[in-house]
Amino acid sequence: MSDVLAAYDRFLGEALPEDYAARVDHYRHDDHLRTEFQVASFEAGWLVPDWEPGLGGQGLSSGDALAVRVEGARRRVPKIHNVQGVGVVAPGLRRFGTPAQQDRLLRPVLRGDEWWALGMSEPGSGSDLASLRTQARREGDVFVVNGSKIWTTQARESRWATLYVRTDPDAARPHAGISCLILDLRSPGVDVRPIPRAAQSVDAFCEVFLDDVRIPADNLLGPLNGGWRVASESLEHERDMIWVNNWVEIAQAVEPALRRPDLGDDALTELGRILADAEAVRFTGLRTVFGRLSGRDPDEFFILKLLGSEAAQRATRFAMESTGVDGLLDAQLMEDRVESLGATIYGGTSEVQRNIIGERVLGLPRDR
Amino acid sequence: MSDVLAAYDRFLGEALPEDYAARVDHYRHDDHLRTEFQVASFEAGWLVPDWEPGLGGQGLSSGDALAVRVEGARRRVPKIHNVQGVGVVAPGLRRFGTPAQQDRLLRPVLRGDEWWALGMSEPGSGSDLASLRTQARREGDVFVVNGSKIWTTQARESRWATLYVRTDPDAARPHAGISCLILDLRSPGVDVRPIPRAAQSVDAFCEVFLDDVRIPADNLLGPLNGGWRVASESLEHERDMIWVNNWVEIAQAVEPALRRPDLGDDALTELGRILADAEAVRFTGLRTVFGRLSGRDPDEFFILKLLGSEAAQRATRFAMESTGVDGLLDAQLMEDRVESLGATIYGGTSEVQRNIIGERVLGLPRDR
Amino acid sequence: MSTTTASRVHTDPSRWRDLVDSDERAEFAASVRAHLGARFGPDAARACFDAAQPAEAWREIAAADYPVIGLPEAMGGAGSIVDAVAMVEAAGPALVPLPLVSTVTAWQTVAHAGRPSEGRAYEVSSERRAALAVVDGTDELVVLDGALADEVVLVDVRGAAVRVSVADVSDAVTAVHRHVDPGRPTAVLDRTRLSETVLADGRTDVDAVLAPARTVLAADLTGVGATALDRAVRHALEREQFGKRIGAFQGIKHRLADVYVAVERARSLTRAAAVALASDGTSDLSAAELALLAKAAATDAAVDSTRAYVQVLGAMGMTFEADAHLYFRRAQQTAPFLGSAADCYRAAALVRREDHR
Amino acid sequence: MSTTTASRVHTDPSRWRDLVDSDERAEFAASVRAHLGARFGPDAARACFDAAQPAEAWREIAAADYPVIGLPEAMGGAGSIVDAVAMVEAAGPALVPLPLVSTVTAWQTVAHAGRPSEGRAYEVSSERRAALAVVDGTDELVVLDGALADEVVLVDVRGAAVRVSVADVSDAVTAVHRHVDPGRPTAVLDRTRLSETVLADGRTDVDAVLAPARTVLAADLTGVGATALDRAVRHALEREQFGKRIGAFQGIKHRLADVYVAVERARSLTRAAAVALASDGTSDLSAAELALLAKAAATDAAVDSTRAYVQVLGAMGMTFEADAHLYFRRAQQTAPFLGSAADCYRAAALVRREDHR
Repeated sequence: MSDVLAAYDRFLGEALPEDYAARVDHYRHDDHLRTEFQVASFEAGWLVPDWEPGLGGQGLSSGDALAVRVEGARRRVPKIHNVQGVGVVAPGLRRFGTPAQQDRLLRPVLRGDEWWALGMSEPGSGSDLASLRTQARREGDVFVVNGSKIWTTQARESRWATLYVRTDPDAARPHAGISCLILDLRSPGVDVRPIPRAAQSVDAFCEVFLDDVRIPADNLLGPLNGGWRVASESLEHERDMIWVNNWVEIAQAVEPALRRPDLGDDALTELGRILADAEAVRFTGLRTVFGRLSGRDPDEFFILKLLGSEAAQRATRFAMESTGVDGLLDAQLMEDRVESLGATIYGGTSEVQRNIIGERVLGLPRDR
Repeated sequence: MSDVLAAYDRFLGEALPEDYAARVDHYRHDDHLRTEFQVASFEAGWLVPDWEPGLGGQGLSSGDALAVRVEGARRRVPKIHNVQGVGVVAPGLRRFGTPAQQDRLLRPVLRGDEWWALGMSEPGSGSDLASLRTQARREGDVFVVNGSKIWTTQARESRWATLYVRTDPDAARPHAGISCLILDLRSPGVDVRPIPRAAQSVDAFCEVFLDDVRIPADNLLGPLNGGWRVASESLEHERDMIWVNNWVEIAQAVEPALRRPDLGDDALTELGRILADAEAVRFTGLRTVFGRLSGRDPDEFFILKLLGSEAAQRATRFAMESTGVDGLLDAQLMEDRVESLGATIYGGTSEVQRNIIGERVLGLPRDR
Repeated sequence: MSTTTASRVHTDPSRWRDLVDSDERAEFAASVRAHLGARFGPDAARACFDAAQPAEAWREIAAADYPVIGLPEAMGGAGSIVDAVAMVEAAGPALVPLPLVSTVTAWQTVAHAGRPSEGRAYEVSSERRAALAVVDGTDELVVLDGALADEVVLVDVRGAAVRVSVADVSDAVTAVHRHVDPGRPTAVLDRTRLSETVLADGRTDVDAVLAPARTVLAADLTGVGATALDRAVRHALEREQFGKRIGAFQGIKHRLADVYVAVERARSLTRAAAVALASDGTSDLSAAELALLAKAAATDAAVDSTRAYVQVLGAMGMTFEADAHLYFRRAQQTAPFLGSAADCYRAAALVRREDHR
Repeated sequence: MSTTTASRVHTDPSRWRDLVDSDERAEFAASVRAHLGARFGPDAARACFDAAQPAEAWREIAAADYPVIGLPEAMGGAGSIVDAVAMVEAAGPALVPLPLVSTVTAWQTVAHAGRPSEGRAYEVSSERRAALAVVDGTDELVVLDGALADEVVLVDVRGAAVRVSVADVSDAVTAVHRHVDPGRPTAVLDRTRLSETVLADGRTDVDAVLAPARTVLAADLTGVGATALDRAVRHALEREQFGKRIGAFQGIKHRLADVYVAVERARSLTRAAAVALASDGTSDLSAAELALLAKAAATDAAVDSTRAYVQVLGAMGMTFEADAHLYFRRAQQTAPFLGSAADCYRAAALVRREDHR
């Protein structure tokens, strides 16, 4: 065992209840434990291990940090509640924030004391920022914002949002006129309305309406009209987290089937196919990591979302169908099944992923 | 048993060798038997049973004629050699031919004495007639034709071809300026070159080059500039033949598997899926027949090509893969497998079929 | 594909004429669709998440005599199982939150189960709601749509002979699971609390006994799949992205075309199974095999079509207010009963292999 | 997914660093691709339809020492099986019409089969061509690429213990089937004519013994699949229909994107299996399982990619002069050996279930 993983193992021994492994399904969604574990991880430097001490890390190499992440996912450590806070907002603040912004905001988001929402999608526009219509006009020391956002996860529980707005309507390219503002969700003129969801397990989305909301100019994150870069570089930090979690999720969905001695041949074949998907996600993910370490930007990165999300959906289908009518008696199976329908939609649908692969990787012509 | 099928049964008893059913794989490709059987079917009125006596029929109702066709396919009667002659050219001649043309040409094509090729596709254009470039200009009593055709089945063995040519380059719509000429393939200026094929079982295609070929104006089939109608109405006659043959082919490809007691569960599941495809082809085909009989033009007709050809390909794959390495010792399995790759290409690729279903049946917008 | 004279005669296509609706049956199906669509539909299904099933509305279903359509006159019905299948398929869009389909499966099973062993005729009435249970090894019976059932028809496949019996449900329900589809919940019955009357026990071919019920479930799933496709197409015609209607993109267009093929494949097999059942063993394929193929194909079609419906809607498809999840839930709830798609395909191959010998 | 410390430690990703080629290995693979591509390629494969395999060209393969790459020094080799896999994958585009892959499968099997039972070291030379035969119930051995083999390695799985032996082929070939892929024919050997020397017989896990050979076949199939994709993409960039390049249509674009996913999925699993074999049992997944997953995934990828290549070419793809059928034939010829895709997926699930206990 590497020293790092040994140390992480000791940390988990202290931070988690003794029977955690045995009762992981119970503990994993325990809100109190989740909060405590995030704080403990932050203090001990295991939250973002490759960051510096004081920011939830301990300056590990990116390889060691990945090892910790993989190990945490595999042992199913308690889920971070406000995952986009740690995974997207914190890297954005660290990369683009002013000293004052970092001083005020980084520690609370990393500890989970203050939650964040991502204000990106809008009604009628896809996840593509280029078509966003929410406007911000400068009035002295403030931006005055009008518009609305949709599919905003956890907006109701959050204190802050990274709000992407159009600050230059006349920019030559639509991407160029966008800025990122830090929105205090308690500001006057902000109206947050939850969108009822198709199942408990589905992400809790909201619509956010913005009516003459005044945001101090100091709350600009990154350069004026540089929002597109802020968005893409913030999201980049999440990329390994996504496939690591995907790998574990797929494998876990079919785990109960591995305990059943009575599976027929065709269920076993399908099970093997899903195991192949899961391991292909892992080893392709590792190929992209090692590729980046040797200074390349590997094409195979682009299959991870498509393969991972389609496989996750296939795995929950298998989990439900391979149990026959008894599968209808276990509510969690259906929750997982419905949730997995979103996997091929959120963050770029499978259709969009196939376009990306076809055009960016294979070099086929665009057609839009 | 209906009287008609009883009579057909008696005919087959006389026209086929006694051990035909037992040795069908041997007899079915026996060229001499194929020729004799076609002539016998023509004389006895079983070739096109719903046509009049003297033209290979006996004036049966279309329902009874279909019953005969289904029964013949199921008993795997010898294949017609020049299938497009009977299936496409003869109906076209009967519908559009002048008395002189019918007198000269119908009997030989139905008896198989003279073979026909279909001169439709051209290099660089798909199966869509609208883009064809072969030109015919009128000079007195003849059309002078220049251009070339490709994917012309059996052109080398044929005496005649229905040649689709552009007779009015200035027509408002590209479909409108096309005519059908009857080409004597022995005419000066005709050069037929076979295209080597990927396997024995693949259709024997040719390219046909036309260099100042002079075709008598009397050889115009149908109205001048009415070629599009000639083509579509001639092809229509084949439509039931195609799904009937498909149904039988799919079922036959998996028949050896039905004789094996050792198939595993997952092979059985796949076998069941292919049986479902085969029967769905049959019952959907019958739905379209009965639908037309009650005066409708059923939408479900448009699934037959896509379902049938994809299922045929799946069936040959199953036949080969379910026999493991032993499948490599049987040359016919690979011949069938390669041949089935063409099923999803010829006569409109699966991609084109999906467009047709999406646009004509579901009413989705065109995008070309 | 055997070539004996006995099997040959039955390829005569005219025997399958009922694959296509007569004008009369088409009108009937249209009236069912209009009636149930207006009375129930997605909003009624959604209401079941917060409240009980609208049990009182059964009166209207009974008044229309839907439950007895296609039953023999001796049982109080009229028409054939082809009519029942047309009715059930037409009910698909309405997501009826009452045990209509379960009642039809139960009574069609009785109607086709053969002569009553005790010589008793069995009469049914549209007022009574029923469900079907397959007994194969445990006394805990998992029953589709059984929460409101008054009686349960049991098909016991444990012995060499298949036994069909009926019992009042009364207090045998030990659990009701509403989380998949609260408009059609799963009930768990304790068989030891049932007092059964045997209706037939002379049959040995379980797939033949279950053929009517499988055919009815296939019709239900086909109806759900067809509805989901219809609604996905409508959305694809309205919603624009990158400056054009999303239905113009082949990514969407080709997927919906494949769903159309799946739905028509299921419909053809389901109708064929019903025609084979109605014509009482004179077809060239056994009703047992056709019903297995139909149930398998319809399960595939319904699950794939409703999944595509969610996908075409995008993030909207994951919301409670969009109807997509309601159809998906209905498909998912019905899918596993009487054998998964894989189970049914496999069993059909075994039936064909047996017939082939 | 067990959480014992023993398995936990091995998730350490750094153990998998060899998944990505070092500069040195990448250069080596590029040189193999260039050398074999120039020397053989589709025209050489096509020539085998009319003439025998170019047996004399083996000299050049032997001179480059490809057959012994990745074998232990004791056997006369250098490097690890990861190098052999990189070489075999790089040979994919060339459709080598000689028993290179079969030789590598045979000798890699020997290299990983454990200590020789009789204490004899086994030395190989690049001049000799070999093939692999699995014995499981009959003396008629169906051998991939065995027509030109000088010796055959036999893996006998019939008893409780797996036995690995080697024999001169001499006159044991009873038939050669060239109809699927004349550049890589199937040979039938009569085992009773072989005089075998036992190399190892202490192993009981057949999937572990076959893991190196499965990994090498997976590399071959991945190379063929990747090549077919590459060529299909090139065609889709050139050919126009309805006024645009056909690669712009999502019908084509999305299909090729799915093929790309299949190829990379196969490549990742194949490399992982090789790394697991090279690291000698210190990974968290057994090489036996990974090799099964790799062989299954690569079979899927090769068959699907070559089929898509034919389809994208349209009618042209069905001609002898187009290269598509050559790659399709190569994939189809290799696919069934050491287990079909379904067989391998199923066996992998069983291995995982066993490890899970």
